[in-house]
Amino acid sequence: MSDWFPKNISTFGGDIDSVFNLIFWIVGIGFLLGEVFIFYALFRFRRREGKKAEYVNGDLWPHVGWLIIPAAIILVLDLWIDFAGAKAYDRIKGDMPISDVVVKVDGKQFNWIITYPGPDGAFGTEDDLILENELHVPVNKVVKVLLGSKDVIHSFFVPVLRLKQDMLPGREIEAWFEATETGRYEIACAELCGYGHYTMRGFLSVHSEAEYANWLVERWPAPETEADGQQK
Amino acid sequence: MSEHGNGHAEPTSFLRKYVFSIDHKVIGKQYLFLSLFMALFGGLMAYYMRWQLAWPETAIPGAGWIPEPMAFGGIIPPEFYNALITLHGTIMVFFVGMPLLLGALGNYLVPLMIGADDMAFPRLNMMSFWTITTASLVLMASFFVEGGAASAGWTGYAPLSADPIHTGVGWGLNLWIMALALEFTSFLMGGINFLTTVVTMRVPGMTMFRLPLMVWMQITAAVLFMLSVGPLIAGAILLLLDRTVGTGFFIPERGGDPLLWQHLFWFFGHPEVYVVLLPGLGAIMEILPVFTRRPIFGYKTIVYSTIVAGALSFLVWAHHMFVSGIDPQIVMPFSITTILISVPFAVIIFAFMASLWGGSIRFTTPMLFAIGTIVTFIIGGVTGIFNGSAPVDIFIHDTYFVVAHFHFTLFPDVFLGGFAALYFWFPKMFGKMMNETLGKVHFWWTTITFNMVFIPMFLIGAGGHMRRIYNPLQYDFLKPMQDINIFITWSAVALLVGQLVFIFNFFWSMYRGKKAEDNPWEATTLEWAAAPTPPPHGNFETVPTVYHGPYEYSCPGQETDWQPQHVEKGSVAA
Amino acid sequence: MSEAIAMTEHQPTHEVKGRMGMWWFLASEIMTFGGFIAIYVLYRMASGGAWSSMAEHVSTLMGTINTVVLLTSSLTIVKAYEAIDKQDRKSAQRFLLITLILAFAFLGVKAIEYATEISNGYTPLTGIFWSFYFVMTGLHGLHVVGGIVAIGALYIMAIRGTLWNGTQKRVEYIGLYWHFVDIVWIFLFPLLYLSY
Amino acid sequence: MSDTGHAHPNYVAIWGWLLLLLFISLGAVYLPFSQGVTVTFIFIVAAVKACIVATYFMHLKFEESLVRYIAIIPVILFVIMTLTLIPDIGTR
Repeated sequence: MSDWFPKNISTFGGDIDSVFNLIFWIVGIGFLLGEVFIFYALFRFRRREGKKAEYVNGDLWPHVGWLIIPAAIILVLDLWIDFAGAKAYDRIKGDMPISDVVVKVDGKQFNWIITYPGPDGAFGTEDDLILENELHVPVNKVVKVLLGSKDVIHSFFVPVLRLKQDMLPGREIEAWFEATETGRYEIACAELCGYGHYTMRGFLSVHSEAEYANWLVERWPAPETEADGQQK
Repeated sequence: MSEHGNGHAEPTSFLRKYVFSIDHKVIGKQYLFLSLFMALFGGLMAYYMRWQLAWPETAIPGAGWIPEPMAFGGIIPPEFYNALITLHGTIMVFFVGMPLLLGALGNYLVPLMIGADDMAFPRLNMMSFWTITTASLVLMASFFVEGGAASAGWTGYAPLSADPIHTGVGWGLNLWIMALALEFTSFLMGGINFLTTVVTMRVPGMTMFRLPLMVWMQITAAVLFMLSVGPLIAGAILLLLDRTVGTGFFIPERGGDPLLWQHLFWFFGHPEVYVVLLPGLGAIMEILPVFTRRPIFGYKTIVYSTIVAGALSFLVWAHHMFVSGIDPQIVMPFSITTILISVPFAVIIFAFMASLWGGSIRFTTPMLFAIGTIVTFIIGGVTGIFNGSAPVDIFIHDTYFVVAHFHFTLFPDVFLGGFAALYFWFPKMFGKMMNETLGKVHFWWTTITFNMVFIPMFLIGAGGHMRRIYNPLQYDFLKPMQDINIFITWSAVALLVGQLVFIFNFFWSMYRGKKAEDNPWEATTLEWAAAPTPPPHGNFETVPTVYHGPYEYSCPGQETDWQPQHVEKGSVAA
Repeated sequence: MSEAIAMTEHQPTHEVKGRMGMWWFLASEIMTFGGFIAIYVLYRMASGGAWSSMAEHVSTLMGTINTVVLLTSSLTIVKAYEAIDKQDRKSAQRFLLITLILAFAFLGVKAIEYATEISNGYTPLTGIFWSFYFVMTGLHGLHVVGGIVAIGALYIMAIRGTLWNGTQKRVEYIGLYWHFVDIVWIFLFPLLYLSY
Repeated sequence: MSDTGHAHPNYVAIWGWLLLLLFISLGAVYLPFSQGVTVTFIFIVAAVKACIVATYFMHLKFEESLVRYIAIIPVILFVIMTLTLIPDIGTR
């Protein structure tokens, strides 16, 4: 079913997709077995003349067979899913990898305010660059996004990156991604934020390294051409 | 001054008998009509939303009557769309699901099933009905105040809901909060009543483990509701003060914390899902034994599973908030409890399967709906695993995958289960049989179109289609899915139109239906076996005594294949 | 005693139903006040001590007086219940009256307190501590008002002599409610008046 | 003659204990302990007071077990809720 997913261009997107597929196969097979069983039972035990239903007398062993063993199987499968999920989750939300680029993204009714720290690597200084709805990042680099909001709760959702994170006013939440393909992709708001919620569309431009360097030079024509913000 | 069991005399005036009645059967029917009436509104709103999603910003057929500024010649603006999503959710959960399954079925059935002549507090019962009626009026009135109705989603996340400047909605949202508060009050009164009734008014011999499972489900639901709603009432008071007085409990600039509202909402919201779910499953548990002609499999196991699920439901709420910025440390524990909650529900489903096996199944309309509920509910159950897995939820949170998932749990439960219950208990309630042919047409039409609406939603959800989007054509990556959106809309129209069959059948049968016998389904529980049809004021002519469990069908060595609870079994042949 | 057995089987008297209903009601009330207290505690933790400067301005003296008043009223209503149990109508009536007076005294002190604070410029909008202070004590005050209505009704019934035809058990249920209001105050007092 | 089926404890003595505890917690505020210790102490005292009221004035001591569960389960739930929210709200 993950064929339906949008293209994945993020390093951790594959982890999410594979957990999805794992769950899909586990519950898909379980679901089919269950439904086939129900329809078979309905057919086989339909009402027929002269055939009386079997009484349930509450013996232990039928209980074990019908309820306890299947429930135990479900429990084992649950734990399997949990462990697979925990692994993927830890990769995404656990320790953050060392980032090459830091960008601040703030939600505002109904725009994305994207702030680059500039060559000095610090926010709130004069060389900050503020863009609306345009996020530019280099390919194959770890990008740290600092998510915040100016008014209500928004949600930073980049389908191709499998990245979604709510942005809360009054807090700064860190997220990261590493894009593996260049191109221009859409950013969407995933949390209802008012009447213009549906118009809150932004763009993620993933540049090749050379292109990104050019882009930086265009923005900051100063002598310093080092990739911005050598931070960790 | 009698709040006494059979103390109150039968009223004679019209007002006392049908309007301000304190008879639990009349109140149950009042709840039924209220919930069906509100369901019409909820359905109409769904239709407007679906049309807007399929053909954005075009005039919606049948929306021309909506006055400005809600709609302009049938074209709805985003503000009104947001009001529709908010009110659709609120109405369907709080004003259809709960009144139908707890209010109507609970009120009508619980006293009859335990052999009581009425609820423990009949006047309180009447008050709870009129409170929710007031709440419904307040909610509908909120459309007509300046600024329009609440438009912050049925979850009302702060600070969008906490300050009118964010939405432009003024009193509409205040009224929404008040309507919810009244609704909560109503069901708190109802919950106190149910629990007290079941604890104190069972007939002799009706031990807790001889209660029909419906009663177990009702009281578990009541306990869950009463224990979970308190913090949200506190939160709602604070939210209302934020909006009206100008305090800042949920507004970060004034020292508040918007995340707290989400915690309070979902601390209530998750148990609330089971509050709605359990009575629907309870109806299925009553119907299955009757039409398989064998006892339900694993009665006690079902009861214990329900209690375990109920207890666990208090420990899973943060799974609604995996991407909302909560501490990652608490995400995995919640993910684990969430996925574990599938175990008790799986046990209940396995018990249903085992109950079918070895039965002698009669495919009547209620039975068809019951089976339909189980078959579709399984889809809702298994798709919950996807949402419960924290990494997967990062992607599918707030997409149509979630929308499809919860409609696959609540629709089978509230509507398919509710229809099963109505077709099943209609003869007892109104003394007439419903038409079987129309019922079967209704069943097939409803289940098929329902699946046509919501299965494609899983696909577009997996494609990343966000929920609560006014116009999906804004996004390039959603444009290829527009054909599916149109398909969903046509299916939804078909689903809604199909309900006319039910409405016709319901009213036609009430007047023209075949007269029902006391126990047309040959059932064993007290409401069928011991009470006349329809039950008189006071329910039972003589107080029944209960001798065995509720589902004694096809007992070996008995003459008939059903032994009513109040009739002692004959000598069992060795 | 045989009546007691019969009622648990089928025909419950008021007593069992009323007490059970009241306890279920209190359970939901515990969760509501618990919600308020939880929110308050969490916010106060998050503020990192910044509230202490605001909390200094509440009147611990009046809070203490009110605690004593409420604790005493709890005593008097339970004495009323005891008196009813012992068929002592006269002292039951007297204890109800004392409870009622104490409840009014509580509201009176509260009113003075509110007036002083507001005139000193501490309103619900002064800061989040004061918002909590007014909301929580206000809601508690509303519960006291509700208690006054209920106890007042009982007292009027006692004067008229209608409290004794099987309805005297209501003193017990209202008493349960009143003790609950007392318990809420037992927690509000250190939360609002002592933790600075 | 009593028809409640349980004895009445000496309510005035209990009231005395409650007042004593009240003044102990008042006095604790003026003792030279750190704020954490004081706050912990006065809340323990408050919990004890609440338990005394519930046990004797609300006669939980004489009630059947169901009523005790009705009283205790909400308290447990609300404590669980508060503790769970500490990482999110309490230490934001």
